[in-house]
Amino acid sequence: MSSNTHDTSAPKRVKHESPLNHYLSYIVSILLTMLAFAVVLYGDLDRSFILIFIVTLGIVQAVIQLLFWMHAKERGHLFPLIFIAGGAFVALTCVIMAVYWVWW
Amino acid sequence: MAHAHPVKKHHTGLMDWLTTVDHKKIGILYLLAGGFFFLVGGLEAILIRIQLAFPDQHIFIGDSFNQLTTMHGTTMIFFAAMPVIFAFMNAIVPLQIGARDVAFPFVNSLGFWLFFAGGILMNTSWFLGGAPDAGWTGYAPLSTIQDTGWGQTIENNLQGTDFYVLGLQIAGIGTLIGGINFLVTIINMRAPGLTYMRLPMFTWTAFITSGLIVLAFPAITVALVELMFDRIFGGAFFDAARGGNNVLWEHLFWIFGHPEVYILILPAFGIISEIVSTFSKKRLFGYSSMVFATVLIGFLGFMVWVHHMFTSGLGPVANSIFAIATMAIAVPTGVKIFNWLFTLWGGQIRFTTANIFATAFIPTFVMGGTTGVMLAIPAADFQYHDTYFVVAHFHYVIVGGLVLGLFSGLYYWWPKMFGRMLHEGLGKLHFWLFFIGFHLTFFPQHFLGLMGMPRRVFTYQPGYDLEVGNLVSTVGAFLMGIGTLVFLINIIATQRKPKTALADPWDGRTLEWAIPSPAPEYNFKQTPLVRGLDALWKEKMAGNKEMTPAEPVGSIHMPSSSILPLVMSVGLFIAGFGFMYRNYYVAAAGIVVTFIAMFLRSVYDDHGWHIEPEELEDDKGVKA
Amino acid sequence: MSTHHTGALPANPETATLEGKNKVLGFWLFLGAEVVLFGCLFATYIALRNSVPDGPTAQEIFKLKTVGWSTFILLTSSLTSVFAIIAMHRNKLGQLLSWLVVTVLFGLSFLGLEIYEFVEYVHEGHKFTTSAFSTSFYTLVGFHGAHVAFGICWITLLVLQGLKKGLTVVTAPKFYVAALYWHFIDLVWVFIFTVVYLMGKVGQ
Amino acid sequence: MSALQPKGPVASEQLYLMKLSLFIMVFVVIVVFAIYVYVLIRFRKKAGDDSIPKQVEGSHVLEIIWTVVPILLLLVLAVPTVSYTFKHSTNYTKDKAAVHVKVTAHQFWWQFEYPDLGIATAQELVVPKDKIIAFELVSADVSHAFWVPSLGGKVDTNPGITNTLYLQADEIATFQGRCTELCGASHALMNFTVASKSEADFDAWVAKMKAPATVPATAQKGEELFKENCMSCHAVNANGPGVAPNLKGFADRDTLAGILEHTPENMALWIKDPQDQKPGNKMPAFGKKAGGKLDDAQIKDIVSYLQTLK
Ligand code: HEA
Ligand code: HEA
Ligand code: HEC
Ligand code: CUA
Ligand SMILES: [Cu+2]
Repeated sequence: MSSNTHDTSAPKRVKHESPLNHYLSYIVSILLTMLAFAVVLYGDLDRSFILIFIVTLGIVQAVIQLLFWMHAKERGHLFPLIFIAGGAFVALTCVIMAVYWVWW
Repeated sequence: MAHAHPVKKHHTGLMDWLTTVDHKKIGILYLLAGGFFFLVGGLEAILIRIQLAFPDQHIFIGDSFNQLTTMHGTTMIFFAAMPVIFAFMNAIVPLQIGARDVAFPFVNSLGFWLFFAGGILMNTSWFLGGAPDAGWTGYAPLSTIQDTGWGQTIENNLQGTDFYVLGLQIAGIGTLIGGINFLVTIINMRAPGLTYMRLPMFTWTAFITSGLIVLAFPAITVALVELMFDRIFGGAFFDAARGGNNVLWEHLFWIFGHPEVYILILPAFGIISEIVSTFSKKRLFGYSSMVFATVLIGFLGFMVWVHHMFTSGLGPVANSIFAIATMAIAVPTGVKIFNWLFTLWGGQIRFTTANIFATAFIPTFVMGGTTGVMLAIPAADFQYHDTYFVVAHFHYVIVGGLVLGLFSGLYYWWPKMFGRMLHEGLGKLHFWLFFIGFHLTFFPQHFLGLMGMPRRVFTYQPGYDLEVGNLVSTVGAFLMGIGTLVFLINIIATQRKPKTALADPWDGRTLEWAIPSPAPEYNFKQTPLVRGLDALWKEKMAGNKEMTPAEPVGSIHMPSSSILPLVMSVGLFIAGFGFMYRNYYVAAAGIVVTFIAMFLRSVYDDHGWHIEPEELEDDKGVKA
Repeated sequence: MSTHHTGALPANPETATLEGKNKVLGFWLFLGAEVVLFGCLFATYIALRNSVPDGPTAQEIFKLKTVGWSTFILLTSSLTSVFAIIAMHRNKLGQLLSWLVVTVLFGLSFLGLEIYEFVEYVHEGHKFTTSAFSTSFYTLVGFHGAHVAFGICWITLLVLQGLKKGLTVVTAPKFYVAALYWHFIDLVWVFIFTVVYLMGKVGQ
Repeated sequence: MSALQPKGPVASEQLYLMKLSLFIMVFVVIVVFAIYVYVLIRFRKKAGDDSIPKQVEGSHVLEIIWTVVPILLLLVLAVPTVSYTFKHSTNYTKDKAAVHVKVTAHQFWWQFEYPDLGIATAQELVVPKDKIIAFELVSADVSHAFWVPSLGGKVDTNPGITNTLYLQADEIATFQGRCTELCGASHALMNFTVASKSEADFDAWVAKMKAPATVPATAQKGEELFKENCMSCHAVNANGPGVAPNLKGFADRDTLAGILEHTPENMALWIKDPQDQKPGNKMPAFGKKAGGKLDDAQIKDIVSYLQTLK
């Protein structure tokens, strides 16, 4: 596509990303996971609270990984985000359907 | 720039078509295959109508009738309508956005061959013990039950639904990657200056439709996988005895199925927008609200699927919520209808065949849409559901909407695709036969439904006032058939004439009319610079003869053709048969073939080839 | 543009060419479709997870210890694939490929654990055909497992290609996309251990 | 059989909704048609007129009008929609005043049980007039749907899931019912009837169904054959559901297998080769020609026995 006009040859400042962020998200992920396991194994709490709690932890962890590890927070990720969000929306409708339908 | 690239490997004849990665040729392939399946599906419809012409006939009864119905619906939706839409997206979208190619030419060709393999696989069922017979909706457990005991009329029709499952699965993958291809093409490959709010309406609808494909097709993939697991590996998804649930299938099918109907209709909306605006010589009225309405319809389309399941027993809460959401879609759709009417308003309307089809679309679609809103009332749908009223509704929106739109697009873009103009007189004959036939066929069906005729029945009893309506309906179907034959004659007659079509025969407004007809292999000699909505019209009004180029003439990079997409599809085709006949060696062999082709594709980089400036067609003839 | 691999590699080699850009974007869209795919599988599982007319229930069979290890392994493999991409951005082919190999090894051990787990379950009478719960369980978790297996083959192939072709604007998008895929698998697993195993343990 | 001629409150209310919505839709269609026809006539290109029309971008006023008016129309429609949706989904299965019927759909016949009365019948549902009939519906095999257009529609029967529905008949009459979910080869033939009777007639019917069958001497031979060949599937006293239609009261029915006229000739035809009448149904053929083991005389005996099943 030599002639397509998207300008890609503009010099970009070479910037090395630091792995610090990635270590951090790794540690956070591990912590969130351990917390979830711990609540289920040892938490003597209300059942529905546990359910909501661990699902929330899962979502938080997923968002962190999406943003940091998959670089979705960086520029130029508009359409990726739209489609992941769109997918999540459809997936969520499916899940809500299943939950509604089993519990009502 | 062009150092040491191989020249194009010139395949000719059949090999050229089997290996092509040129989006224009793939578009033609989609059109041929889709057109073929339209004839097959239409023939099935005619047979359905013959059986129902009079009460108590014994031509196609029991399972044979169910096979006709199932295959008619499935073929028309997946193997006729979708491919013809893809034909237009391939042939037109890259031209409308001023691109030389699509983002993934190889994937594009793979998408075509997968669809074709799936379609052929499904239709081989006719010769291999009987076609699928559980309706195009394939409701479980009718579709999972494999042995219905002594009573099977067609011997051992156990495999039928396997053809449905595997055929749709293979074709579905093709459609999904096709959708991704068009999204990326439209996002990344627009000509300079072509901002989103300057995109031609057809490209917008192709964009949203592709988005819907990407988000809706995985649902049917999952549904089909579950059905396949139940049928082939003894799974319990839909087996009530083991805790399975048949309503789950209905949910998954319709989570896909409803967006699917908007996948079908949105491109037709786009086609109508282009044609109405061209032939009234006006810009599209309310362009931005058109865009917004398209997006909104796409979005709402995901939240209404339960309206197909009002009678499944989900309860009044779910039914009410989905009823309101469904009705809401009438609003953006109405915006479109009125925008078209006001595009025509004050214009200089020319009644070419393309525009006759396009303007006939408007009232017909409104009739179908309004019966849709009637269906959206759950308590009333308790009466309509699964009757001929529903059949009438969806043929009004599909045949009176989508199919009229597609015919309109064919007359409009035929010169751009083939370099020849279809005959206008024959075109008008085609229109009148088809249009009158259409209303004769489907208008009486509203009343048949209300008078108690369920759908998917192979007969009805005399004495309930159903005779006249059914007979009229059958006569109408024959008229539609004759109309279609006239169209075929038109094509054949046109094909024998020389390629004399002008670059811009209709006084067009969008970029595809700025290049010769048919479009050269590289589309644009120089990428055009876009300065506004209706880019070509804008230049014409500014007194320019052609588009302003955005780059100097240079050598043009082209992708190499490849046989691998066909090989991959054949691999899956073979694997499909392996699964159906429970021969896992064959299944494995087929998959291995596909994987080897994928491996080769990954390992050997395609460097493409170049067209040098001196080889470019001298398209001085192009006038803006 | 596809042939500009003379001289230094640009800072983001994966999106330096239009082909690369297209590939990365196209892959993201594919992941959007995968979200729906797994969403539907999750919905199925959630709807059927308590439908056990016969055979063991989730609470009876799940062993959180194996799952904990699997989770740890997969999470770590996701981190190593991040390292691979960082190495790629620094134009260090050797490091890139080594990290990918490490990732593959983690993936293999995850897969090994999963197979071991499935075999155990089958011994306990939790077969694919036992109940709607078991069918939906194996389908959901198995789909994820199949994704892992595919990823392992894919990345292995890329490592071999990397050895042969080096790091160019043609190969860089492939590495990048494979890493995205691997992260996505990890992300799905987060929901699997939450929804399938932890919620299964909590009971209905 | 038409939904346009309601014979009960549910169907009447549904017809009201249909009319209301039709009214709104006709209004919409007329507006569109009017603009459409005007535009096509008024703005066709005249020969020789090559002027370029004004390139109108849009009009906010117009666009607001055609967004707001449909919204208003839909709101008008939405209110009765929601209220009747709730109303027609009311669950009367626990209501003491209602008549309770459990419907089980089979490929390709209907079984009706009256749990409160302890009787079961098939193909012909009998109900008292002016009373709410509360249905519980399930399927024994694939999905079917239970529809009596004159009384109101319709609900699916799913295997393993019980749905509810209520209907009521205002007249003494016989109504046609249909299966409306594709359920296999003879989906088209899965008809049934609903007979509404006066309270007294209904009670008499119940009493008769509960009374034990008396077999006249002339039918003894047929009874023997029936016990030998048919009893494994068909019951002849009304107290139990089964794998085949309960034949108690069969002689009083108007139809045979839901689709055939109730004549001795048809009965013989049916027993000889049911597949010929209803492709794919689950009753084996008994006639010698169709591979069964009964000769014409035996079948005749059985038919005369069947005619005694009052
Ligand atoms: C191209 C395909 C297509 C399209 C565009 C539509 C459009 C719509 N459909 Fe249709 N539908 C189908 C294809 C389609 N449908 C198919 C194939 C089935 C059957 C599947 C099967 O079971 O096999 C079906 C079935 C179906 C049902 C289920 C019926 C049943 O099985 O019981 C329902 C119920 O709500 C429904 C509703 C609608 C609505 C509300 C719209 C709306 O989008 C229509 C909106 C348009 C208008 C309303 C007209 C223009 C608007 C105005 C002029 C503004 C003013 C209008 C008002 C104020 C009302 N459709
Ligand atoms: C894109 C979708 C589409 C299209 C275009 C059509 C087009 C037509 N359909 Fe329909 N139809 C469906 C989608 C579509 N249909 C679906 C989804 C169902 C539901 C299925 C189900 O219940 O599962 C259905 C069901 C359906 C039924 C109800 C069947 C039943 O419930 O039992 C009927 C009955 O009249 C019917 C008729 C027609 C007719 C007469 C046409 C006509 O418009 C067709 C016109 C075309 C022709 C007549 C072709 C002419 C060509 C020739 C004659 C030449 C032949 C030559 C060769 C083959 C070489 N269709
Ligand atoms: C294997 C089971 C089986 C056996 C044995 C069987 N039938 Fe049937 N029969 C059925 C089924 C199932 C139907 C319902 C068919 C349908 O309508 O789809 C039926 C329907 C009928 C009907 C119509 C009932 C109605 O309500 O209108 C009659 C009459 C009948 N059977 C008579 C007989 C006689 C007489 C015999 C023995 C000679 C017999 N059957 C043996 C299964 C059986
Ligand atoms: Cu039972 Cu259709
Ligand atoms: Cu719909």
